[in-house]
Amino acid sequence: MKPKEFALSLGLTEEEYGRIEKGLGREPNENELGMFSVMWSEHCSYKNTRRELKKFPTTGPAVLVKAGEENAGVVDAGDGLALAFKIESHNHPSAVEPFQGAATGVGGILRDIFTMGARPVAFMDALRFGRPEAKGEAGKRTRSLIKGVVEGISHYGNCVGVPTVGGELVLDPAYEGNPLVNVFCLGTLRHDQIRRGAAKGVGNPVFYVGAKTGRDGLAGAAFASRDLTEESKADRPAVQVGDPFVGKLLFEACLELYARPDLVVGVQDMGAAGLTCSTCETASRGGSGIEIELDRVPQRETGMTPYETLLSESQERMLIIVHKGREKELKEIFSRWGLDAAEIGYVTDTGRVVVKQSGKVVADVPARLLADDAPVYEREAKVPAKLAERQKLDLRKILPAQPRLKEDLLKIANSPATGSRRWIWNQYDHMVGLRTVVRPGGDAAVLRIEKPGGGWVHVAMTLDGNGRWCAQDPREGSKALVAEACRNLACAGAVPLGLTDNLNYGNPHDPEIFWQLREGVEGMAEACRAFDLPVTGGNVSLYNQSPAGPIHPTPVVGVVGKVEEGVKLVPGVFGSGLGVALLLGKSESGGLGASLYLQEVHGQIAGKPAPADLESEKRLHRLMRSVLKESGIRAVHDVGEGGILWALAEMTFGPESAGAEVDLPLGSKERVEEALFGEGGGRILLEVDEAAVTAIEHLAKEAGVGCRTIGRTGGNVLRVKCGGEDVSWEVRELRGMFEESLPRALES
Amino acid sequence: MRFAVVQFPGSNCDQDCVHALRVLGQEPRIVWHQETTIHSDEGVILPGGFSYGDYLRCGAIARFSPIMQAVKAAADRGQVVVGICNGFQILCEAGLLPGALTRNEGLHFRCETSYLRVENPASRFTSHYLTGQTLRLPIAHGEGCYRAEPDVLQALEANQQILFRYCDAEGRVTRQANPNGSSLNIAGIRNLRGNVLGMMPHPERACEAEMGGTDGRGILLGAAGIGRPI
Amino acid sequence: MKAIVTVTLKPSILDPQGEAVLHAVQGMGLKEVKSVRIGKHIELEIQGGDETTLKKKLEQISGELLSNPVMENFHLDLRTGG
Amino acid sequence: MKAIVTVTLKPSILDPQGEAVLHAVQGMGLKEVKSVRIGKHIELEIQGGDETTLKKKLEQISGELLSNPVMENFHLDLRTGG
Ligand SMILES: Nc1ncnc2c1ncn2[C@@H]1O[C@H](COP(=O)(O)OP(=O)(O)O)[C@@H](O)[C@H]1O
Ligand SMILES: [Mg+2]
Repeated sequence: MKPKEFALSLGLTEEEYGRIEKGLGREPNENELGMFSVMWSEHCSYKNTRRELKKFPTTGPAVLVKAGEENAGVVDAGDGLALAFKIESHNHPSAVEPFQGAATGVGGILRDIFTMGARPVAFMDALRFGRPEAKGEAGKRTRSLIKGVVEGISHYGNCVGVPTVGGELVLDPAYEGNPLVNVFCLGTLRHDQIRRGAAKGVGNPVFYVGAKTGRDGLAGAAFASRDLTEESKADRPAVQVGDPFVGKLLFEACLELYARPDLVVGVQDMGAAGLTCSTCETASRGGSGIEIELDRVPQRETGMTPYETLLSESQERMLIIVHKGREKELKEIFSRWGLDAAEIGYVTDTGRVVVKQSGKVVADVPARLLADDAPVYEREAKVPAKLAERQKLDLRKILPAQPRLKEDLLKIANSPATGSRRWIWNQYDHMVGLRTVVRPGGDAAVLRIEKPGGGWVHVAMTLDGNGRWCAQDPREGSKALVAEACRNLACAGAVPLGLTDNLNYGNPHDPEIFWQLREGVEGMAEACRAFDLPVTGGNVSLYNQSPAGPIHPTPVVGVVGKVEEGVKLVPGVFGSGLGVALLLGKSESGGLGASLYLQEVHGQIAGKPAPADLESEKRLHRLMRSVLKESGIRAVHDVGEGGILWALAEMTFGPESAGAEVDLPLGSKERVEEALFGEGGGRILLEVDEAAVTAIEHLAKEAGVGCRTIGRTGGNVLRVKCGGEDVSWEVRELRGMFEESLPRALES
Repeated sequence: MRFAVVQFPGSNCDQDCVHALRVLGQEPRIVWHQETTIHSDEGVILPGGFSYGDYLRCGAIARFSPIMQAVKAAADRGQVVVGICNGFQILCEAGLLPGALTRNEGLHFRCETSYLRVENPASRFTSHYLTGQTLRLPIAHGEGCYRAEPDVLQALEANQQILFRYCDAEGRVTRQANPNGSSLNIAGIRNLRGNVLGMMPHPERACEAEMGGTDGRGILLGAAGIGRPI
Repeated sequence: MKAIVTVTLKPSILDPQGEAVLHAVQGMGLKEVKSVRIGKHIELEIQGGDETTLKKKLEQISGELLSNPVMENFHLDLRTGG
Repeated sequence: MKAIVTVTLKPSILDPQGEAVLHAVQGMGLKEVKSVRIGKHIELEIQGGDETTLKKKLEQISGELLSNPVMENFHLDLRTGG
């Protein structure tokens, strides 16, 4: 095959081929084309999205390592403590092999974090699938996907001893053909421990450490060649198998290595595009070159070609550059941990990545050309033709003449879409490490992190996404989910420090999809600016579609914040004894557009989500943090999907199963269903001691935020009055449904 | 007495044990699995985690680590040895405790708070508690289902070697309260001599109020010979 | 009748479990062992039914349920009168 | 040379995973399957060494490492020229 034909077969375009030829000044060989095909793929180069990502605010006083600079962003948490965090997707691998796909997703994000010099201390996972209770093959497939993915995350996360402290699970037919598995990892380090992925210092040795290289991951999109396809398909696995045991040894060994003063020059994990990506990125960042000899790469299989070795995506491997003369120390540490460490090359000043096998050059490419000079495309964007139609909402056609609140709430309580996620997080070790102060199940997870000088900093984190909102209005939906994430942190008394995002969309060549993406990015960017929240990194996952169509546009955000001094953390559920129920923030519901209520109770996705009022959100969050410094606060929970009624119901699902009796506001033109199930943000529910009410009212008044006493807590019934309706539910009945709906759906 | 906390490749509760012991005023020593010495004045903790990835069977490979010779010798000399979670599995594999830990009956890993009934306070490990007292301790394991031949189970009962059983919040030892299907709801046992303890729940995760409770303190203190010695 | 289904990993799929056991075995002095691969041995007891239909059904179940075709191979062994 | 060690659970030990597979198999229409037990199939590649010594060593390792005598049986199958 001619080089050009080969390039096209790898998915490069004619124009891209021309660019490669020009950059090299000659015809590329097959190995080089293989390298370009992965490095210039969307996954590594962001060629379709880079212009959009530039719209995010990325700077701020707390930012220590900016988005795009290194493997993960790093923010300052005060007292010399820094936090590295990032989110990563493993959607397609998980669709093929849910257990290994999800497990290797965890391993991948773990490496991104400890590459920065940080000790990984927490995972969170954002998962999206079809409906497990669906009939026939679809439901069966979804159930096995859910079980496999959760087991895979549990397998890897538990084994490496990093707790999985939170996440989300969304069940919606839109993800039936294409599940989403996004994993977030947080690590902690001192400012002076931050590591860079740059190859510097001519003559410094380049080490390969960790697991051996096999043909893993080669059958991916980038794989195609006449010579190679002649071999049997059987030994060309697209499925990468993770080894969490080696993953754990690898990060312990790396952390031990970093602790040696002046030893390490640069580190880079080998993720997508393995050796190719790690050599050209480190060389490009260091403004240097790298020469490696493939014969020295530890190999698991025999007879691997240079092409295979360069593009293998075997897991649990790193590239480490150390100062010349310190080789022995590195080898000693890795051998103590029972890991391979091979000196495969050295740093040069040529600006080129030169790859040899048995002394013969098999690839010679300018590092920058490979790592940074991928083409950037401006994709066409078009408002979806059917959007206006979908955004229409005529409640008179949907809602019954007489409200059926009693049944409505039971339907929601009984749906696996809203049920307790205990089935998931019980399978994750969420306590290992002795840092988890607020465990899964609440608005945000809280970890205590030891300060360099002793004492604790409390760090709150949350993952949020809402494909339904974003499908109906990608811009407002994206704004609202950033607001929701920040509100979740506020409920833990935390000030947000940074945001990482995972942009999950369909095929960007479809202008309607690209429009969703652009709107989403712009909405998120606007919200981030409003909250002074820098985007410190993220991931883009495109082409999420199946023959049945694209997924909902699904940006997922992970926000990390620091709990303010003086805050007392409180649960999200009512305690025992009698208290007062308060509603902070808006008294309007925001309406039923794009609501969970319409989807779960009336089987429809229609209308637009309530627009986020970012200024009033900010005031509310500030107020919430100061309220949490008061005494007498018993429980806090924000209003989100399912509206105020579902938020109240969730608050009754504590160990005490304590109920409440409340009188809820009804807007002048609202139907009672809107008032109770509308998902507009900007609202937080509180349970407080009687004695605390005055002080809170005072604070709220000062802050310019609404504060309304809506009733009392206690008893074993949830009783709600609104617009002349007066309905009660047995807490135990609701709670039983809530606890059982997901496990039952998975067993069906 | 000082504790040696053994670190196998894949251990991941070793630092948690060290932290908990420090909270209790102890200064333990971390011992790498390739070392071969346990001092005669030391107690040993085999911590939780996934030694050698828990591949093959939990604890099966760790049992052959160089340090295990020394641990056996220490146990034979009557020194205290505590195996928590993966450590319990290793002790069974090594034959320092009878029986075996198998896959949870429900087939899932379970991380949650469990309730334990103290069965026999006449042991150094339970000397801080009363008979029938209910403790809240976290569990986090996929293979914690204790199995042994009927005669072994009988002997455990007869010799009061069962120290903890899973129970409900009211202290009732029921099938429902059993998180993993363990025979006789066994959560923790000691050897006949009384110096070796194996338990699936994590006392080190229950030594600080901020972590959700302090019911685990007595076990570690008792093991260290502090407080109400017998 | 008895069916024994042996499920093994495809040759180039990484077997972390096998690797760990290999190290342990070598560490115990068996340096001659060069590789260890671990698979599943599944025994099914069968009563009644027509052998040809059963065999077809078992083949299907071995490929769909007992093994994962993207990474595993299986071997089905039917033993009558076992 | 190749050694195949088959590790099976002792009959008296419950096999919850086997039970789960049994239900799934029956659910897929194979009502004739009355019980499922899951064991391990371990393949060791061996190079060099004296067969008699190896065999003894392998027996020992199968009993001590590869299986747990409290709950498992093993069967060792040595295949020369494999
Ligand atoms: N959606 C996004 N928003 C902001 N930054 C992003 C986004 N996606 C990727 N980035 C940044 O671009 C850089 C390269 O990302 P990526 O290729 O995903 O890293 P990796 O090689 O670890 O997968 C990272 O610093 C990442 O944080
Ligand atoms: Mg990376």
